[in-house]
Amino acid sequence: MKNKAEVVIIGGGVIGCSIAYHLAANGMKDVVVLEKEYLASGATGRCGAGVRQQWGTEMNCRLSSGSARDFENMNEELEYEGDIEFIQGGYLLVAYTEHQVEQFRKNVALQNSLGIKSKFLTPLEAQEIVPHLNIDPLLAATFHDKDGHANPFHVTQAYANAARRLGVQINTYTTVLGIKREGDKVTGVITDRGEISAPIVVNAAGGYADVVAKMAGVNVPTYSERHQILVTEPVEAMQGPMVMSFHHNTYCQQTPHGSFLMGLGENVEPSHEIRGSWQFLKEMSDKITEMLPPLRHLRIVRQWAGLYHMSPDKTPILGGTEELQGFQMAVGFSGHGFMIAPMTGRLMAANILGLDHKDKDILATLNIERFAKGELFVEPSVV
Amino acid sequence: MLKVTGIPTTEDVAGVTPPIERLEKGPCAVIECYQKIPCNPCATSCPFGAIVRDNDINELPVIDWEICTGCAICVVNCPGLAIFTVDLSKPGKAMIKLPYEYLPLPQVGEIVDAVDRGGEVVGEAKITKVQEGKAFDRTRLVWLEVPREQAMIVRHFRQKE
Amino acid sequence: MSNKEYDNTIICRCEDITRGELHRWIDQGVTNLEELKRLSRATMGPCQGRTCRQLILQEIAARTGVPISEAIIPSYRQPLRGVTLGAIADMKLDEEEKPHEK
Amino acid sequence: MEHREIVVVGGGPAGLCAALQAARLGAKVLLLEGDDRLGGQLIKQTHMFFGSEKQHAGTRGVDISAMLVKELKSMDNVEIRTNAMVIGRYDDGALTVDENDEFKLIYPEKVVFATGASEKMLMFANNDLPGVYGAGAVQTLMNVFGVMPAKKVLMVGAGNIGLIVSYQLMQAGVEIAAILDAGPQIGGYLVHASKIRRAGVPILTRHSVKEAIGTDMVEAAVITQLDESWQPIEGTEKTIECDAICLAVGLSPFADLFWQAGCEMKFIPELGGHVPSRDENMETSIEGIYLAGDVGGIEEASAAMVEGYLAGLNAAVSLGYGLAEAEGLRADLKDQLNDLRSGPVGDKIRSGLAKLQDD
Repeated sequence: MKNKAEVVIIGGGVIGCSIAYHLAANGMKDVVVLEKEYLASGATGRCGAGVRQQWGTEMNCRLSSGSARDFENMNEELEYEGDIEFIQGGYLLVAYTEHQVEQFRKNVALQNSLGIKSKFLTPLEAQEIVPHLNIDPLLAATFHDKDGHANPFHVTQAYANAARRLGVQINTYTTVLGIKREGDKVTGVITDRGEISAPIVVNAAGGYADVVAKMAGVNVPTYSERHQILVTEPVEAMQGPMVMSFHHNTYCQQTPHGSFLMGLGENVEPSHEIRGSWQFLKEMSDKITEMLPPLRHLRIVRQWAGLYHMSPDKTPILGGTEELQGFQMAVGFSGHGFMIAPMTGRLMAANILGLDHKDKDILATLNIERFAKGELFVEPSVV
Repeated sequence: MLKVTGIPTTEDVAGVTPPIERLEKGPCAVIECYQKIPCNPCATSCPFGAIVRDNDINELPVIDWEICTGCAICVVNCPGLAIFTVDLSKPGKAMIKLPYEYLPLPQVGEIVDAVDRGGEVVGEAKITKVQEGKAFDRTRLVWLEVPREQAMIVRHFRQKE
Repeated sequence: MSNKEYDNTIICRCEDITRGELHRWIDQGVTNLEELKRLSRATMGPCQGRTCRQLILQEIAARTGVPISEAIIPSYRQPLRGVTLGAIADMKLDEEEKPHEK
Repeated sequence: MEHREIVVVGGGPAGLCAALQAARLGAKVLLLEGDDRLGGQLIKQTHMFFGSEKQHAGTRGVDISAMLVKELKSMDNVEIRTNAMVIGRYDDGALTVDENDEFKLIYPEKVVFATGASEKMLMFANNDLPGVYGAGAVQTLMNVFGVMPAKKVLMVGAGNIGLIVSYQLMQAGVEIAAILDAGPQIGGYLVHASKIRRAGVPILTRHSVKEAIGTDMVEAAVITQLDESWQPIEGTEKTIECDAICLAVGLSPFADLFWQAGCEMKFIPELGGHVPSRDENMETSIEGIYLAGDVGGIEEASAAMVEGYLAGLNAAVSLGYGLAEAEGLRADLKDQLNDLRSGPVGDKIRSGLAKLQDD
């Protein structure tokens, strides 16, 4: 392991690897990534894998539509020997209350204004897209056919492999124990395998971003909470899009492999706990059999949990902080870090290297200072 | 070698063979148990207390050939089917009782191929008795008559086609 | 066993993973089962690794020289056997036993 | 949602005895068995058991099972449920159960996991051809369902399971082409080996199966000799005709529920793989979770039964039952285990258990 680098990135998830790749692709090759287990072993590898552009804030729409374009070309751009399995089966968002219908109308208008060609649908139109959808209680839906899902593990691997080829050093099974600072400047990282001095340290630690920030003595308003997922046995392809209900706090997709994968936003206390519960199985089963009744015949084969790292406005915190020079953050993705990882990498690299980028205004907006100023961007459309 | 082939060596067998004078007096159990395993039904089933397994059920059984009557209760009670009785009291012949758990059962008077410990046919044998009973718990006791010199060789039989 | 002809031997039946494929992953540096299963789907089929998990652990140990005792063992997730969403939805719970809604 | 005093998971030899002992002391016991019948592997064991009279030596496994089940069924404080498989254990202590396709939740005060072991697989070319069986499956087909699995079987593994299943196949009229074992010596009891050998079946140590041959099902097997480092010796290949290859290459403790519960686990090859740590009373690192039988280390059924009694006893005692007789019973059960394990064939299990104590 190197003992000196220009940039040290803490976290070998999709965010850390994307930033590493984009730094290297823009000429900054003296980069070290530190991962305490293996790549994508944390939140990335446990996530629901969805990639959607139907968001309720401009920031998220822009981050996600830019990222979707990257996903479309990722195998080629990163010269990945595998396949990131990006499939654009669409996202069907379903509304059950007048309030949601109202929000969906606003969202579609916003999305359309930003070039995202989502549509507002009647329940019957929604049922044409997902025939097994229970439309009795349904009021409306929105659909965007360019949404979809990708394989988080392969995406991370693709970024990591490309970064390595450009000279980035990725150290797995390396735990960060502390962050060195001199006054208000960051100077390096202490790991269980030795120290690395570096003028720039990036916190891309996903579910543990709060722990890493604390090591640096930087205050972040983020916290982790457990989100659970279950997967069923594989069956013949029957559901194209991801179905998502903010009313039920659920999402459900059929993977390319044929399994149905579904998750739920539960009412849990902040923690780093990722052990599974039967309560999740129960609540998930109750809701999904109501929303998509024929799925009741499918067998669950596995359940697991991961961490959402929540920010107060459910929108990520990107960029540096006045508290500590050289300390860069890409944290608080609130459950949708995977789908905006490509843009996050591009913007963070541009920011660190002082390069221009047409969407660089996003960084200024999503800076941590927004909390002090009270300029929050509450995302209404998060499970 | 027993541990490689499953066939006891001549030395193994010699170590458990009763004295010829004893066998000439009448049937006597031959315990062909060469490995210390946790097991003692031979000792506990013997109505005469002829078999001792010390205090440790892992010790090899020790039989007192003078007490043994050759009743063969131990033969049908040995979980390893490793006990036989041999009787050399009749001139020229040897009577062997062996445990048998295959079907069909041989008939009394049937001539069968006599088989040694390695599964090889070594001659012929005559079935003189087939015993079964509640206490036998589905293990049959088959009596074979073989030439005297095969008393310690024949340990199985095969019915002719 | 190191012969070439073993390469086509299926090691994970549910997901059709061969020994050769497993070796290619190991040689690329994917040396623990947790990582391997996410990349290759090995052990993630209907039997959930109950047939192949030990074999794969042995194979990794043999190829990397890292003993199984030091291997990273993937979690044994619930449920042990497939159970339908309907069966779970049909379970009746008293009000105080129910999971709390958000 | 049900609340129970003692739940025993698994109705094999260890589970039956755990339930029995706890119930004899007065505890209320729920026995859950995933299969449609009790007895576990016992009901396939048509041979007489080893051990001593306390473990019913000399009695056939299937009859031991019937005796244990009969006593359990006679007790008012025991509830037995079959087709009830425990499929999860959660941090709040809940067990999730799939019972005849119904999903249930049970909260035990104390639980004994006696979930046994699963069969190990072997890698060789075409090992997914129909006709490649695990020994347990062959035993189930034959001895539970009365189905003859094949006409001529190649048995792989000369441990007790390989030897016993070979013998049972022969009793059913199936020919055994040969019994192979990769090791330099026969691993099972030599009395079993001898009775099979004298019936004409070759036992080939330092041999393994290299390939199954056949288009739709097994028609033959290529076997090969192994050198001292367990590698195939080129040029020693032989083709053996057979319509089934039966694998008896060992068992792995089926310890999923302990992993789920978060019990401390250790990898002990002598015990068959990863097993839960436990104290001398069979309690794991998590209070109230006990174990018994093969799930804690692969051993003979006689030892599994004694461990079952011991786990059931301690679970009951921890709830205040049987305090007067506990000490005497416990001492006797520990003596029995020591007796079963004290000889040379107990070397492996003894060293495994010793490693378990090392920290």
